[in-house]
Amino acid sequence: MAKAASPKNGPSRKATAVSIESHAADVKKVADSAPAAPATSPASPASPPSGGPEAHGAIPVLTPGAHNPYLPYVATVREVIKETHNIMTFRVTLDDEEVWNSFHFEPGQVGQLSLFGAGEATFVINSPPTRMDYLQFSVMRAGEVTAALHGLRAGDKVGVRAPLGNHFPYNDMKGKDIVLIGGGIGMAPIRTLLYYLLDNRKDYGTITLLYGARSPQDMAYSYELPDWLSREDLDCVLTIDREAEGWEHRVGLIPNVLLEMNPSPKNAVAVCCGPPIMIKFTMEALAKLNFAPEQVITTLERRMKCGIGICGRCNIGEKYVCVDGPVFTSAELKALPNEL
Amino acid sequence: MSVLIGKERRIIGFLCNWCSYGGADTAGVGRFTQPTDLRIIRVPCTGRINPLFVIKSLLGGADGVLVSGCHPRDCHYAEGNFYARRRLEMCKQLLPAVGIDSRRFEYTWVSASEGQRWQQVVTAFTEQIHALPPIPRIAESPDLGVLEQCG
Amino acid sequence: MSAAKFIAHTDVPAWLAELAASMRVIAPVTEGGNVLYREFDSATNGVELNRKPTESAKHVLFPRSEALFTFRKEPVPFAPDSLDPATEEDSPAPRMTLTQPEAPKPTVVFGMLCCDAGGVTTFDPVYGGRYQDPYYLQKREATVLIAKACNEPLKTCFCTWVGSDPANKRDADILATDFGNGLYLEALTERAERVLGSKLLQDAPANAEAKAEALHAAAREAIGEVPSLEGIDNTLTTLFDERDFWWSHSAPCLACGICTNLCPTCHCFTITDEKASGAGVRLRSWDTCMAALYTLEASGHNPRGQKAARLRNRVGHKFSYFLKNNNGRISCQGCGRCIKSCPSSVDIRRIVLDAMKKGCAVKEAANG
Amino acid sequence: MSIQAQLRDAILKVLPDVECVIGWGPGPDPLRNAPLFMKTPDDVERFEAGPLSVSNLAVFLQEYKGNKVGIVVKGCDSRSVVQMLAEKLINREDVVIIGYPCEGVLDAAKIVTKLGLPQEALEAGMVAKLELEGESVTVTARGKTTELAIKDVTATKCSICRYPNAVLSDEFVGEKREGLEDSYGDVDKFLAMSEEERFRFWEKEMERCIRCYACRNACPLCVCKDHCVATSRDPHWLTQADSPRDKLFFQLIHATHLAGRCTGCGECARACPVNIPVGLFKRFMNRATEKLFSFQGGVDPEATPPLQTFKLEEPTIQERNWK
Repeated sequence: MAKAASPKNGPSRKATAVSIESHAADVKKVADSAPAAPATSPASPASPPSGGPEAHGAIPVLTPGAHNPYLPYVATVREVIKETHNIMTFRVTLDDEEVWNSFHFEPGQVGQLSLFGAGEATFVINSPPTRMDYLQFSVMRAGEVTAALHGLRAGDKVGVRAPLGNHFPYNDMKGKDIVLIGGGIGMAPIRTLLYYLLDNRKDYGTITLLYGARSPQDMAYSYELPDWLSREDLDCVLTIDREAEGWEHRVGLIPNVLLEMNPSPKNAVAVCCGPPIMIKFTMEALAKLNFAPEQVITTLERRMKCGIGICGRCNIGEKYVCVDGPVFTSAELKALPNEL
Repeated sequence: MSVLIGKERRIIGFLCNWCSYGGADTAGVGRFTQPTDLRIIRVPCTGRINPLFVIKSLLGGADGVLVSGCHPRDCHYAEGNFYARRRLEMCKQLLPAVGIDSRRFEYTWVSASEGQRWQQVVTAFTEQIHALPPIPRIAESPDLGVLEQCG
Repeated sequence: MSAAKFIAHTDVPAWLAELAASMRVIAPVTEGGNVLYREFDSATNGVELNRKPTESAKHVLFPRSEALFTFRKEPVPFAPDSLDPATEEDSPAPRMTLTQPEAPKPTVVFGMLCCDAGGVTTFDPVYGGRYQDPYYLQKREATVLIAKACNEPLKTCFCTWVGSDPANKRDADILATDFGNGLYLEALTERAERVLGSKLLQDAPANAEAKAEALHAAAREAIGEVPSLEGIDNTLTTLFDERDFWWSHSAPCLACGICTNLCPTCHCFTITDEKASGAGVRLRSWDTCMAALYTLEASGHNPRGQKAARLRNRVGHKFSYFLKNNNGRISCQGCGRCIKSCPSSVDIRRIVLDAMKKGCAVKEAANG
Repeated sequence: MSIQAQLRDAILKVLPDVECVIGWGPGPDPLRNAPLFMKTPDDVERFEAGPLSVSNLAVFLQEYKGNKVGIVVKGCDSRSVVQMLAEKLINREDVVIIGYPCEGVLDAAKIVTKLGLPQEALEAGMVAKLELEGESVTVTARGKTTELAIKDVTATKCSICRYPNAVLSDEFVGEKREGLEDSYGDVDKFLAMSEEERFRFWEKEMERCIRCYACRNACPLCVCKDHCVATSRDPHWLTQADSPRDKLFFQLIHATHLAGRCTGCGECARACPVNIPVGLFKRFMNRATEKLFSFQGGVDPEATPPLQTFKLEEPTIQERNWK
């Protein structure tokens, strides 16, 4: 499919001769001096990902000049899992074998999943890059595109534009104790990171997971919970908002449960994803627990269309959530205009 | 498929579920001969019909639009067709402003038992549309060309 | 770079007709009382160089809507064997074919305003930055821009405030200056050569450069005093949370999209799918940050639900965010269309000047 | 005392009781006023009312729902307010209406034409100075000064204005003026074109529509605004393609949504940056509303809009006879 980006229609090398007066020219030079990536592996970044802070968001993941960044990979839905009454999980593989075999992404990066005719929407790839049997997207039914996606069945064709955006700074997190906090559908990005950390277990200190949902029925990935709870190398705490029959775990809002758990900020990093209101209060709880803003990482959600920093709508000040995010530290967010 | 390929016009009928759809059915059961140009869309009530259904059909290439519902005072929902009458008449009055012949749109009332009347209405309306030239097509963006090919 | 040329006004239609043989020629023409950049029609020859076009020329490189690709679901070939449910699993899955549009035609935009050419160079780093947008860049490469030096700025013009000029040589491929009897053409880039081969073009008269310079200076003069916008980017950041400032400036705003649609530098778009049975198209079309739907998330949350927040973002983007990402260049080109066509007379100059004034006051208060 | 001075006094009287008073003040060029939101007596100093007070300020009222505001209205603007009251879009106790007799507002395009300079050499923005005195307006453009009679350069809607005085007001200053006749001559004139001509006319006009939706946002009675079907995907009435068809369809959506509600303020057409006469659709609807239901929008705040009610028998509606 990616071959559809034929030399005739794809952006010619000449196109880069356009006079541009901006810092972007530096990025371009890097891309130009790098060996032209084959059109079939647009996912290879221009420079190897380090996961360090300097690379944080600066990697042009779709190599400029090699691929039309608006053209999705055609992919096939392999498996559909009904997680909750409004969340479904889709496991997809890219149809072009060459592309699929060389496909690479980083934990926390997102993809534009599209149903041809209904449109595109942004979701985090919530399977880890260490397990490449499929790419997994969990979709909460909210708008027109998600409603259409909920009609998908195994074997259906979808479009995937990925990977996009920055990723969790997993290199910076090495050797540290990790506190993962996921609320509702916000567990999706946490899941990616969780599996990535577990698959590279020796690089990290203790790993604590706090996963909360409104009720047991609202808990996605319920089939994986027994494993998470029983693992020796993971401290998994589950909570729901209100008492429910047969619930053996914690009851209470995430920020309150977090305060009860009282994780130490010493040599620790907290990663927190969820609805805006949960993030707001969890950030406050983490501050109370003496986590510095640099130690707190979160992901932002914005309405996105292009996913590549051009269409304009996801900006917060001069930053674009789609390319400069979605992963931000609390310290980075504090430097941005107050427009969340 | 009709035997009139090439001669047939595209006419869309919005029929209320309780009266006119039944009337059309009655006409069918009674084996009354009818022109085949009409494509029927069943709606719960003429009160459900947004005048934009009519306008979108006409701008989209339908040669005629026929709305039919319960007779006034017979509405299944008591007053849906009373509101519809006012709305649809206003819609008809707007068509000349766009340069669309207002005869391309009619609304009427046919009850479930009036198979004969249904036959009359459809026949008269189809003849009326055939007496007019095909509806003018308005320019569309070439970007949508692929949709046109699919029909 | 080729030498400067001159063409008599009377020869212009013939020249454009010549070019139209092998290129798409876009020129300002009168339509319904407006001047619009449209495809030149050699039958009517109606090029209008004395009035200011109502809209910018950005649609030449960034059409109001364009197909990103079309998609078509290829039917599965009929195989009688596969009717057996046991073997259905093995039958080939339907394929989805994506087709990209044709490469753009060579194009020349004749007689565009310098502010409109400036708009194009503000698009360049956006569409050719971290990611390369092939749709824009291919059209950009295929297009020659002939700007005409502005000789009569309007009351709403303020290009000199924002680092541009009625006759700037930074943005277009050719700068044309109206000498009354014809146009003096200065080639500014190599692309210019693609359109300067005509026999209708004469060598420029001897004193042309000085004459053009005098005309340019007069136009510059006509815009009047240039206020300093030094530090406007940080000033706007400082004012971000000044609710009253943004509320009062946005009060008359109707939240329509006139300003963004007419603006030569507004580049935002949306992407939507249209489909009929097994095929369809993914469209990109202009969008406007002044609309609430622009940022409305599926959850119902809207980070810019208030029109004050949206106006703040538009002004902020032009006079602050863009600068921070592009070496201090103000994105606004001072064409004044958003002022001239605003039904509510919202004046971006006043907002920016007020911000400068207010910013000083806020800083002083902080220091004192 | 001039009308403007009397209005200032009326505004100052109202000011302490309201969040702000919406009126007009100096605009960015001499040809027009801009909306002015007055909160302090100093703001009132900048207030202007007269032939330049073109915009219909009623469009802002819904934003203030729940907060008391004052508004200065011309006759046509007052009808928008009345219609909004009739539809309960605003509360009567939230709005203080200050009315005056309007002598008509200027149409910038007409001034430009009348000035006698070559049309193509003139832009509205080139007018350097404009002075109003009595029945005349003196305009300076390109160093030339011309005196024009106001009545020759007023907006077309003013020459057929039935209600020059505010139809509803809490404060009214000045002498009431006589209303004029409106026989919908523009509608008849348009109908003199053939059907095909009318259809192609709109096709051509819509080609240059830029989909800015200023026609919608300038309309005081367009209530969906932020949730308009024009850009929504659910419902999905329109594509976002640059198609005359979609653009025309939007105008018809606007017109049908205003059926039996439009007060004919003309702001949709005035706001259009590319001069598409979109008001004509509403004129057709308004004439039909008068003919069928003897109703004019925005005259009686107690009236029920005709499409929100019905009669068992509709003597004015001529139904098709199928016999």
